Order: sequence, then structure tokens, then C-alpha cells
Amino acid sequence: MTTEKQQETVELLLNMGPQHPATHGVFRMVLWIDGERVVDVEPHIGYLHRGSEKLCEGESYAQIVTLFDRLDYIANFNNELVVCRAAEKLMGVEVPERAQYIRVILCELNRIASHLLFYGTYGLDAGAMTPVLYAFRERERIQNLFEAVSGARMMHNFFRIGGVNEDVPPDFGQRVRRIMGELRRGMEECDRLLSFNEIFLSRTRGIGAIDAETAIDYGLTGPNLRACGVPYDVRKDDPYEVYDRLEFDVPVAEHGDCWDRYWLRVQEMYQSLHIVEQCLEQMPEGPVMAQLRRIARPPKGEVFVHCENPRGDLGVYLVSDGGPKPYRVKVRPPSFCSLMPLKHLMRGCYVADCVVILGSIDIVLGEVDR
Amino acid sequence: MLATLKGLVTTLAWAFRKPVTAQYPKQHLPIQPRYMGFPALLWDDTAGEPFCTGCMVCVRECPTQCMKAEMKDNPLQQEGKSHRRKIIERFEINWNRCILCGICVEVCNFDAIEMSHVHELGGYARAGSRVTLQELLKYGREFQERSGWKPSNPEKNVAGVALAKEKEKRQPAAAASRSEPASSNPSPGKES
Amino acid sequence: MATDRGQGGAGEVRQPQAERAAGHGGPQAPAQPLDAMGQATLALLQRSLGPYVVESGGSFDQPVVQVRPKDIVEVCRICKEREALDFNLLHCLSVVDYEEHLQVVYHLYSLRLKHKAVLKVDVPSDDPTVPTVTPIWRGADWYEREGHDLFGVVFEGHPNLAPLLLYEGFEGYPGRKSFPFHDYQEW
Amino acid sequence: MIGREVALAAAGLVALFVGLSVVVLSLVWLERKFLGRLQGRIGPMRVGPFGLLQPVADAVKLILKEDVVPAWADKGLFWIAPILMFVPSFMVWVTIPFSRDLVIRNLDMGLFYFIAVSVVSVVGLVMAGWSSASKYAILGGLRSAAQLVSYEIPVIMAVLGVVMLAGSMNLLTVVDKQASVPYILVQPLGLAVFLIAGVAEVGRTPFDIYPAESEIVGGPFVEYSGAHWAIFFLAEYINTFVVALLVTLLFLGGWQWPHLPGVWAPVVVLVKTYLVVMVIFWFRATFPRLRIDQLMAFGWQVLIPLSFVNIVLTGIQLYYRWPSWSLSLMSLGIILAMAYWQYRTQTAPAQALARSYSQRAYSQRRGA
Repeated sequence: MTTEKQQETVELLLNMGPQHPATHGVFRMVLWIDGERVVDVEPHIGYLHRGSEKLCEGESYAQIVTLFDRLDYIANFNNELVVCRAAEKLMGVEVPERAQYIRVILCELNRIASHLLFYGTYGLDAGAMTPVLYAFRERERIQNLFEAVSGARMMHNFFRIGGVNEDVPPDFGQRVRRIMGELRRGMEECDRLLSFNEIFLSRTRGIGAIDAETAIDYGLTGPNLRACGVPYDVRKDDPYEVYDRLEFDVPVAEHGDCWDRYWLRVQEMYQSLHIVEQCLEQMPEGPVMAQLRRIARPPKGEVFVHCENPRGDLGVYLVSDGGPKPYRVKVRPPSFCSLMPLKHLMRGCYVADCVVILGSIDIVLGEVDR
Repeated sequence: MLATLKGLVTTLAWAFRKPVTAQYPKQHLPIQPRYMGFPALLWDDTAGEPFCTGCMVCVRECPTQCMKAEMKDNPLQQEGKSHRRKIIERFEINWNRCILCGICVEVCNFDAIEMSHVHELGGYARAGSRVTLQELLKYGREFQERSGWKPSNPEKNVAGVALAKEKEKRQPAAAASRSEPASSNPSPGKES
Repeated sequence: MATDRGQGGAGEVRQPQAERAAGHGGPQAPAQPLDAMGQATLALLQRSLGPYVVESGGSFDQPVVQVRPKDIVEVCRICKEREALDFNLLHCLSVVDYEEHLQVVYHLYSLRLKHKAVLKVDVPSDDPTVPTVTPIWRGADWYEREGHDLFGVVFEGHPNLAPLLLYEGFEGYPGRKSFPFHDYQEW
Repeated sequence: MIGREVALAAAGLVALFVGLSVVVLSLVWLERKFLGRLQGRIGPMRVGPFGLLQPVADAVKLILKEDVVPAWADKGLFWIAPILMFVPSFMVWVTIPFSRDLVIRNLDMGLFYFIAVSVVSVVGLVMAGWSSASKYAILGGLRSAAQLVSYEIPVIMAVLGVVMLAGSMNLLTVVDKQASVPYILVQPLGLAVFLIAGVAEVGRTPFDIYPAESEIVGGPFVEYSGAHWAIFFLAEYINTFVVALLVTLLFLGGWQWPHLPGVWAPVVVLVKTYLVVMVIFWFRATFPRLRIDQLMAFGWQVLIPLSFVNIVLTGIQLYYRWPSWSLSLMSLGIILAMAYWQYRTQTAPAQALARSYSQRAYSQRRGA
């Protein structure tokens, strides 16, 4: 009876990445789409795999810090901190208090820089082109400060096992206070431009929602988990450095959608400013480096240390055999975990939402692929 | 609607403010004093030779293996103008591989290497970034002149001071009477 | 220069590693004893896991429990579901190559009770097979794929053990100590 | 007689082409410069004084660039598509006046002609998307078809409101009727609908759904390069300019400016038009992009009903011969009501949510 050609609709296979302006690096996802709807998605990573973990096995403890700089290349100080803390814990080193305060200040400033970058790129993902320029303008102030402190704008290699490389410049406090005022103004401007913009709200509210249980199941941490209503923050729950002496809020949202994740990060920036303020007040004088042998040789043993990165809970599993080089280093990258529920987040959304969702979980491919 | 208007005002306000852009090749933003550019070798004026003795510690500690060094016996030391027994003969840094971590500076015992402020490497040849001893010393000199660099351990590393001290140890009276330490005086050195 | 490094540097290091590794195996002598919370958790773990525990110990804040590969799924299920343990976050899943055997290490964390635990499983290097824990924590998915990719550990029952970080058809397991790195040269 | 007319028309066309090229170059420069300033940058600076020659340099570069055709492309359609997009945007100009005398051909059905011709460009976009043999391009082409067709309706309806007021489809008459009061004061709702729909018609932010760089990387244009891409580019800027020009003519009183001799008419039109263009650029600097379904929903559920309301209100005002300010009041009322409704349904809940989040974090700290 049916003589006419049978017609059928097939899903279109859309290859997004690794060269795509909105995949934040060399991330690739294969989308099966039905019209504009995403039926399924398969993420592919590994395009930036440099074997950092393996490289660590052939490098001395001092050299490893440079490798960790390059994991999450947006939040270098936070990464340096975690590997230094791992070695210090294994060696039982007591870090001088001043060094701890310096570390916290730099890490929190780095968190602001990282979240500003998120803010900018997220605006870009949503199609607004100005936020990224405003955010970079503000970020520039922080980078300049980093340059004055560590000599490098991004790959600092400033933290050492047992402290920091050298004391901050004499005008450090003054400079930080000055840029903090500027940053606050800049952040408020960013807030005004994007946060409650109607189009932005309609693009992000209710999109890519994930509930707390699933999020924990997938191992999400950091702002992505807090957006679901779980107030898990390593700085509070497993305090390190001097965080237990500082007073700050952990912003927690509820719905776990894109806008919540965005909003949390914006709020975290203000909290970080608050932390930096307190640190500047409390910072004592004194040495910035513990008395150590020149070549670090942690005793045999193993340790797992985790810190709150801008992207979540960054952990390092360090196995030492007592030699000058670690036996095994395993990194627990928060972005890696954030990517796992991608299928869950993206199924059934629009193609345009894919970009917004991927932007909202704020991945750094250097850390995902290591 | 309200937020939309706020956003419009925010962007429009910038039309009346001064742009933040710096016109790069015409206008260079100031470099911070601690800025870590590419590593360069420093020059010891008191002896007229580089500080570097070619001890290879930087070569070994470099995370990216971007350096190569060879040492030789120091002729100036035999002449008594320097306290360095060995001196660098060939040194090469591949700046393309350098990651500007500063570990070489940290491990150097002779104040011989320093992160200079050189950072603009544009060129047409890939091998152009393989920098030889002569160039490294040139960049180092520029850095020394511009930044007023001071050696961290002059007694040990600056030839003039070290020789004077050596002499002081050997013949305290003579050293005290002579004001000019190193260059004018052919010291007996190590031959005794 | 790359060649220099490959033959000199890495070669030098590789020799002593075999001896160095010999000291490893199972939970090691702790560098520092367990802290109070860790001891409490360890006691809890020993009580709950009872028959499954092969060896236990720990250092710093990490109580370590060694179990047999075939028991790991059951142990993980208990860890997650028992109210007193409630390890709802799989913090990290790593594979460590101790040359004579591979070790799969599970770092667990409880968001509610804020305690940690480490589970360890030893598998032979020539036939590394561990049951998957993806049904318990979906977050184990990519960790296990990575472990398979870099170390060749087969996680039985894993829905998709396709290469994650390496490309399709990559030969060998680059995470292992025996992988010949000095054969590779960059430019 | 006929010969003279043809010659005149031909001269007009040549002048128009040259003029349009200048306009496009100026628009490119203006956009980059103005966007730069809004974003705290300085925009092009290097080529010529204030970077004035930058668009020229760009144009030269584009023309000299290799024109790549994808191997799988449908070559015929691939070449025709840019032309199909360019020609209508060029044809529109036949009836657009810069002053009472400066017009190629003053048609009585000018507005009708404009609407009829401008719809054609969607064919070019769909063709470009289809023939590129790229999935991104196809998505872009389909998006553009949906978007342009649905936003055509509010444009027509908003224009109809003006036509009712003026009682003519002749653009000259429409402008003449605004001698005392420009229609922006009479029909703010009509202007809002026309501007929004017009921006959507030309695919500019926040309605740049079909080029959407961060999603489908340029949509229908993704496979084009060199001169053919330049033609798309040209057409797009001309379309933007046309929309701004129509806003000027229909709502801002065209060349009408109190106490200014008629010689200044083209200047007045151009100044007004460039101001409108800058507003469009300003939107681009501020807004994120809508999603395709939101775009369609906004078009069909908000803009089209609003444009009908506009027509009905105009009709009532005309029928009962109420004073024209009554129409302005009604229009403004509708706009304010829409804004309030939007605030209540979207902004207020989000703000409340944000407040509750902050409070929760704060109380958590207190509690702990």
C-alpha cells in the first residue's frame, strides 16, 4: 500500500569541540540532537592530558609545585597550596604563621580572580560580550598584585614546602587595601550588569538543575555542590591554614541550577574580600619559611590533603617512599568530577543551554585532563 | 526591565570614562621589581668575568631541562684576579622551554643567575630562543644596570671581596694597609 | 636535550625504584599516628566491616582498611549505607603501582559526619581485576575509566571502560612504573 | 523623456551603492569604536587617525582572502546565497527618502514594498545554511527561518499602526504628517514593538540567535570566507541601517527639525539614524542572548499581541477622534504594565531568592 518512500527522522549528531569557542578549552562533547533538543551527550576529555601525575614521580618536591601551577591554570596559588600542604603534612612541618596568612590572602585573591574569569566567560557563553571585558579589567588588578608579590602573573611557583618563597613587599598591605576597594566597586558593577538581567535570568533560572543527592553521588564539590543546598566547604569543615580564625559565610543556594551556581560564585567573591580584610588585620610579623633542609625528603608514608579550590575540593594523594621524589601523586580534580554529571544535566535541554550549563559548572581543562 | 535599564546605564557610563587600555608597543606598563622574566647570567665587574662557575646545579634542578652548561679551569684565577677555580665556558638556555619558575635562581650558590626582566621574545627563528653565554651575559648586564641588583652573598661570591677576605686571612696586616684589593695586586692565589 | 634527559635522567631514576618499592605493600607503618577522630572512625569501620577487614591502620586523619578485591563492592555498600558510617562522597579513587602489585585506593568522606576513611585493595599486576563501584557512587565512573586507561586495572561490571584520557588504540599503561618513558621524545 | 528617467535612476543606483558602502564602512567603524568605549576599551586605533581606515583595511583583507568552499557544499546554492541576502537589502533603498526630493523612486505603496522585499533575505540565509553542508550552518539556517518569519509579523503590525495614523503608505506622507508631533510621542508602544522586532529581524544582540557565536559559531555563515562572507556582512549592516532609518522616518519625524532649513534634511535624517544605530549597538554591549524557544515565545506571545493592541488602540483613538495624547497615555500604560508584569514574574522572585540565600549563609554562620 505504502508506495511512497518511507520517511523517518533521525537524530543529528553534533560534534561540539574540541575547537569550539564555548567549550572552555579543548573539551569535546558529542551531542545527539533532535531539532534543538539534546537527546544525549557524550563528553570526551583528554585533549590536554600531559601526564602531570606521572611527571611528578620523576621530579623533586620543589619541582612538583611548578607542575601543580599548571593544573588549574586559573587558580595557581590554590593549587600550589594543596601540594605544599601535602608535603608539609607528611614531613610534619610547622609553617610560620605569617606565611600561612600570606598564603590565605593570595589564595583568596586568586579565588576572586578565578571567579571573575568565570563571571566574564559565563556572560560570553550566555551571549553578552561586555562582562568578560569588565571582569578582565578587575582581574588585571589582582594579577598585577601577584606580579608584585611573586614575580609572575600566572605560574607563580611562589609557595614552598614550609612557607612561601619570600616575604611580601613592604607596601603589600597598602596595595591590597587599595585594590580591594576597586575590586568591590568593579564587582558591584559586574553584578549590576548581569546578575538580574531579565534575559540572563530566563537563560539560567531552572536550567541544568541537579539535586543534592545526585550531586553528591557524582562527587560534585565546591560551588557546584553548594548550589544544591549542601553547605560543604573544606575551609569550614576541615579547616586548614588559618581559616578557623577567620569569620566568613559560606553562601549556599537551593535549586542547583545555573543561576544558583552563578550567584554563589559572585557571593563568594565578596566573602573572599572579607577574608582578605581580616587576614591583613591579623597578619603577624615574623619569618615566612620554616627551617628545613634544602631538599625536601618526606618520610615514608602517604597522605591525602584537600583544599577548597575556586572550583571545588581539590585533593592530593601523595605516596612517599622516603626519597627526594614522590612515589605516586594522584590529584583529585574538582572539575573532573563536575564534568561527570554532564549527561544528567544536559539531557532534554536545548543546544543553547548546553553552552550555558557547561559554563556554569566552571571547568578548567588543565585540571580535568592533568 | 529594571535590571535591563540598570545594565544599560552601567555600560553607557563607561562611554564617558577613560578607557583602561594601554597601547602596548607604544606604551609599556611598568614591570614590577620582582618580575620574573627569562633567566640571565650576571657579570662580576670586580674580576671581569661571569659569576657562574658552571657547577650545573641549575641544570640539574630545572624542571624542564632547558639549560646546558660546561665549565673550564678559570685562567683569571691562575692569574690571581679571581677566586673562582672553575668558570663557565659554554652555557645555553632554551628560552622556549623555560617556564620562568625561578628554581634555578633559588638553587644557585654563586649568585650567578637571576630572573631578568626580559620577556619579549618575538622572533622569526625557533632556534632564536636558544640563548648562548654571550647573550645571557648581555641580558644579565642590562638587568644589573637597570635594577641595581646586589649579590646576596658578596663575601663568598664577588671576586673582589672574596679575594680581599682571603688575603686578609692570610696576611691581615698587609690587607689592612692596602686599600685596593683585587685587580692591582697579583696575589699568590692557590699556588702556595 | 630531550634525549639527554630521557636516557640520563629518567634512566637513573628508574633503577632504584624496584628496590624502593619493595618496602611497600599493604597499609604501611604510619608516618604519624592516627588522630582521635581517625581512631574513632577506624574502630567504627572495624566494627561495621568485621569479617571483610584484612588489615587496618592509618595515619594522620585517615583510617585505612585493607580488604580483598572480591569484597570491595559489599564493603563500599556498607560504608555508604550504614547510618553510622554514611560515606556519601567518594572523594578520590586512585591506583598506585607498587610494581609487584597494584593497589586501588578509595578515599571516602562523609559530608554529614565529616569523617574520612581509606579503603585499599591489592590486585596482582598481571591480572588486575576489581569489581566496579559505579553502582554505589556514580562518581566512580571516570576515576575507574582513568584507572583502566593509565594502569590497566579492569573494573569488572563498569558500563563503559573506553579510554578516557588517552586516545583509542594507545599501547601500554603509562601510569605504571614499568612504562618505558625514555623511549618517547618530544620534538 | 524615458531615457532621462532611466539615466537618473541609474545615477541614483550608482550613488546609492557608493553611499551604502560608505555607510557600511562607517557603521563597522562606529560599532567597534562605540562598543570599545562602552566596554572600557578604545577600539581600533592603528589604521588611520582614530582607526578610521580600519574598516577599509578589513574590507581589503576580506576581498583578498581565499574564498574557501567546503568539499561537500552544494556549490550553486552556496554562491547564490550571499547574493540573495544582499539584493533585497539593496532593493529596499529604492523607496527610502532622505529628504522630500532625495529619493530614487517615491512609491505610493512604499512601506508595503519595503516589507515585501525585506522578507526575501530569509531565503538567502536558509540557503546558506543548507548548502554549507555543515551541521552548525543548518541549525543556523533553520533558526534564521523561524526567527525572521515570526518577527516579520510584529514589524508589519507596528508599521500598520503608523500607516493608520498617517493614512498613507507613502513614506513622504508619513514624514510630513509628523511635522507637528513625531509618532514616538503618539505611539511609544508602536516604536517599542518596531524597534525590538526590527533588531530581531536583523539578528543583532539580544536576538542574534542564528549567528550565535558561542553556540553555533556563526550559524549560516560558518563556512563562508573572503568576499562571500563580506557580502553577508555588508547585507547585515545595511539591514541594521535600514531598520534604524525606518525608525527615524516612521517614529522620529524623519527630516523634521524645528527651525532648520530644508537643505539640512539629509543631515537631520542621518544624525537621527546614527543615533538609533548607536542604541542598537548599545543593546549589543549590554544584553545576553535569548534562546530560540524564548525568542519564539517572546515574538508570538508578547510582541504580536502587543502589536495588535497597538493597532486596536490606534483604531479606537481614530474612530472616536480622541486627542492624540490619549493614545500616548494608553501606549505608555501598556508598556508600564508589561514592565511591571515582567518585574513581578521574573525579577522580584529572583531577587527574593538571592536575599534568602544570603540570609541563610549568614544565619548558618551565626548558628555554628
